[in-house]
Amino acid sequence: MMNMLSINIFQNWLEQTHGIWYVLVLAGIAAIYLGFFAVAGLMLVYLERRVAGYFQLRLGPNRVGPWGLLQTIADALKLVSKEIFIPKMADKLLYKAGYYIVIIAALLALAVIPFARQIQALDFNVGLFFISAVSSVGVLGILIGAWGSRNKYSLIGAMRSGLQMISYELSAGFAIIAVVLMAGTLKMTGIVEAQKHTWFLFQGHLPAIIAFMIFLISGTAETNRVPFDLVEGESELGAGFHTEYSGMGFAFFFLAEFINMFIISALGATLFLGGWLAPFGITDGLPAQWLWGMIWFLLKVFVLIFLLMWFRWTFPRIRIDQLLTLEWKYLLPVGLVNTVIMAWIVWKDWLIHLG
Amino acid sequence: MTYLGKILYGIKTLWTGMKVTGGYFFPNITRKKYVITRQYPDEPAVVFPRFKGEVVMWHNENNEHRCTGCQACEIACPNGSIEIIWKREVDPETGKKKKMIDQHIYHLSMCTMCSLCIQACPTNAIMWSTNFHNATYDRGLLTKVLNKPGSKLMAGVEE
Amino acid sequence: MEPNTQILSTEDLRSQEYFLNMGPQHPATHGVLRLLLTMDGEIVKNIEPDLGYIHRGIEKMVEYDTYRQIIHVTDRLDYLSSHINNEAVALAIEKALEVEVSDRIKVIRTMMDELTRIASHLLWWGVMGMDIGALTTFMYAFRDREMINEIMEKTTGARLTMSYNIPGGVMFDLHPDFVKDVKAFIPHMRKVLPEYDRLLTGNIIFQRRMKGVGYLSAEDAVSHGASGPVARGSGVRCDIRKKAPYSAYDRVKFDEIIETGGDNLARYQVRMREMYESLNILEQLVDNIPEGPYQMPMRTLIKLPKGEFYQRVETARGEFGVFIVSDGKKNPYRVKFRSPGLSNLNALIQAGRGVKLADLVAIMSTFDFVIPDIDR
Amino acid sequence: MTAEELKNYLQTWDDSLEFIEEIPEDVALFAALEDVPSEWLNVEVPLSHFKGIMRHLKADEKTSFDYLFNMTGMDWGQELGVIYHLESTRHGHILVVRVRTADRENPEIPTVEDIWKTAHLHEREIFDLLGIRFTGHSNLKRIFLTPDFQGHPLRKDYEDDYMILRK
Repeated sequence: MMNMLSINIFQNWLEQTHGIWYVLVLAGIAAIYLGFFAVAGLMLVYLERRVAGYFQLRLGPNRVGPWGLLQTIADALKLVSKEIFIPKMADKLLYKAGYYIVIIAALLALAVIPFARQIQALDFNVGLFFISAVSSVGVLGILIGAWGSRNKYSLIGAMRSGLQMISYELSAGFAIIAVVLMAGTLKMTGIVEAQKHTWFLFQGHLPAIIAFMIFLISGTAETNRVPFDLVEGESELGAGFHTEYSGMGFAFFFLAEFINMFIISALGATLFLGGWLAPFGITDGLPAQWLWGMIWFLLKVFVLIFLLMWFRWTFPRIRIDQLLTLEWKYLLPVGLVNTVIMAWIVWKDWLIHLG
Repeated sequence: MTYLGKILYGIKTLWTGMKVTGGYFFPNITRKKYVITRQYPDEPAVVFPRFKGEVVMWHNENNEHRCTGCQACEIACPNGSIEIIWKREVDPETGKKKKMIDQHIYHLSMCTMCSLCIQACPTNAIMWSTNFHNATYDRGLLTKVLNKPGSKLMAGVEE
Repeated sequence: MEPNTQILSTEDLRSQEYFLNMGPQHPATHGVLRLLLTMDGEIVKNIEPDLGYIHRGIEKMVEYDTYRQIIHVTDRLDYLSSHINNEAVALAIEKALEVEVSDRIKVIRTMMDELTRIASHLLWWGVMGMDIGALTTFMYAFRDREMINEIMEKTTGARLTMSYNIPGGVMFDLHPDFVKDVKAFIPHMRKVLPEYDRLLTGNIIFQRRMKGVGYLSAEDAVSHGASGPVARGSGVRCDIRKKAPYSAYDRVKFDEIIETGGDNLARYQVRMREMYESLNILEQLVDNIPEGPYQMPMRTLIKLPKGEFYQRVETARGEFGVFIVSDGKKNPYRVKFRSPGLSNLNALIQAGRGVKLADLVAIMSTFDFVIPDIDR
Repeated sequence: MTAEELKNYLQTWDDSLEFIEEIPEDVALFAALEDVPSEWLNVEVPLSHFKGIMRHLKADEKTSFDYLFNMTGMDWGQELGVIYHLESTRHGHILVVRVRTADRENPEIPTVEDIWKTAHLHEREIFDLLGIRFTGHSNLKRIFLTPDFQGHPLRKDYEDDYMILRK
């Protein structure tokens, strides 16, 4: 009853301030957004499997639909039809809350990613801060999901996840700060616009390249991918934190992982590779600028995603203490020094401006 | 090694590994140059003539086989996969009673493909077939009778 | 309430120890090995193996088999060195009957041994990469292993459990393509082995995961009965091919690979370098396979004289021994298979104490267990 | 050392070891088994002095058998026993030692786990399959079969209802 009431109040407030149509349009946009990312996540899974296939001298999925494009849809259907299994000794509330938190955190971060000029759900002045805040919520879902499922392997995985997330947020933050120093704003569109003439990767030359590498490494770590997939570590922990999940619970975790990969790549493309801007402005005069923007943006994102996949299918997994050594002894000091150098460069205006 | 040297060395080794996988990946996108997948039902499986698929009994065009029913294969078999049911029948030519096989039963489900029965056979009646499509839904179907119905012993084998 | 003035030591901060069941269904145990781990956080305090999930009672079973029938059972012990296991039984029977086999048989057996060893090490390399997270190694190793499998299939008719040896020879003669295929295989292998090194061995993450992990001293290795690459990685000379040469190993030149590191990297390097040595052996033999019979005349029903016969061979995993006690009948009185796996497992308990869980997985993969070999 | 030299050397032990006086006159310390055709020296040691002899076989500089490469539990019909295959990694010679006990109900043999650590699992295996108790073993439990399993399958008098009868 209380819930109903509070929802009503919220609804009334929305209707009074903005009108019913505004609410409906918002809801429609949200639905399109979610649908788009569900499909995009599935396509990313397909892409991953294809790329893995070619790396491993295989073909990858090629039977369902043209070029096997429908393979992951078929897999998703299979997962939906599976029995939802809750372990007898599990803490049911936490067990179920786990995957919702993970998927919601992943989807929330999508809100501030600019796909093209004007194509962005939310553009507010602390967009970058929002992303780094929201993306660290996901680990909470992993932790309580693993705790709730009462499995020692899950718990080991979740503990590793917490450790990893706390550590690597720092160096990712320093890499982002290097960009913020150049852009002078936390607003996502502002950052892209600041790269009008030169991408930050080239504008900030050496420190920006170092920041980009740190960002890629800590981004890989935050998405729990090889070489930092200790959280799942299938040869050590079975499946890590989602050992006990089946059906859609597992699918949510899986989808969240891929959406997180998309977010990290999108963030990298926005911060370092000029977001939706065309290289050298080659498509600037053409009509349908929003479409070109999206094409360039997605292209850059896919290059980064491919890089992450290349890492994944080449490297062995790192050990937990080496993970911390890498962060605290290498990435963090380098990131700190790099930030100082970057500040110096910005202060002296030694940035490279082409055009 | 210095601090920076370590970092550079690490990046170098990682890049060396990435070059190997990348060297396979990029030719694979366009030409599928190194792809080793054999897409089985579309492309036929490569089976070599000596492949040990299942034991079969050779029959000629007159539905005659070479098995005399001596049970050497049954004794040689370590798993009891072969059972021979034999009967005494009157030989139409000589008119004498004679030991002949009724059914040469072969349990494929128990066979370990050790070739001992084929080594043991004095008349080369049984041999390997390269057939490997042996999956069934019913385990009973894996028990086979090797001699075809109505078949008889080839003349001149017993000498 | 009194404030707690006692100074806490790091021992007081230790968390509670707990048990972790590793296996029988665990991706890193490669089969149904079950290890009961006593853990402190991520650190393995104690390992207790719980075996028998694939115990088939082979030693009892073969007491009811004739000597010819024993051989195909040994395929199912260490299925990755099935040919070498077969050979051990065949050699033991030949030793008991004092049969001298022809040179051709010896050379065929030796070449098959070495092909089996390379195949086994290739599979180990691929799976080892997977164990520490590099999934691509598996496919690369299997691509090359496939060539060996096809050579095997052409000659013996099977890819894994070949049952190719019989007392007094081999089942079939070599396939006409054998020499050609082996000659094509050797240069291919010499080309891809450096590639493996580039992909995995030199990788800094791999080096960090391997170096200094899972140390096993030479004394411990001997005392625990470790053999094969595990002991040689600790600097113990234990290659049966050198110590007690069988088949054609006394006529080929090869080095016994010794690494003195005693850690994961040493064991890894032993296997990688052994593949080169196996290629050397193959190269020496492939051009001069002598003519001669491929089976010696033997009685159909073999009866061994009364006595005890022991034959040691070097499989890909270590020393494999067949101990036949005969009372003169057609069935053996008692057969004991000395498997390398069980003794190496003993050494794992030593080497895996006090490491992290992820390291235990890496150590297990450098020990290269085949579970049916441990359980028998 | 060759098998012959080893045999001669072991016979000199008869009067050099301190535990020797406990042996009755009619029991030989090493009964070399001539009837077993083998390339290695086969000896049998009395159960009463087994542990001391085994310890000495490893400790003695001349023999220094440090590698126990095989342990076989045996059921000789009347007696149970164990055959040890010992090798010296230093000298390269091999000795086959056997010990037997006539007690079928409660057979006990001292453990050699503290001399060669490899015996830990091998002794558990022999206990499991033949029922020989190794006194002093640190963790003597069944290893392959379930804890509630009845009987010891490798014994010759073991009968199993499910065993397939052969023709």
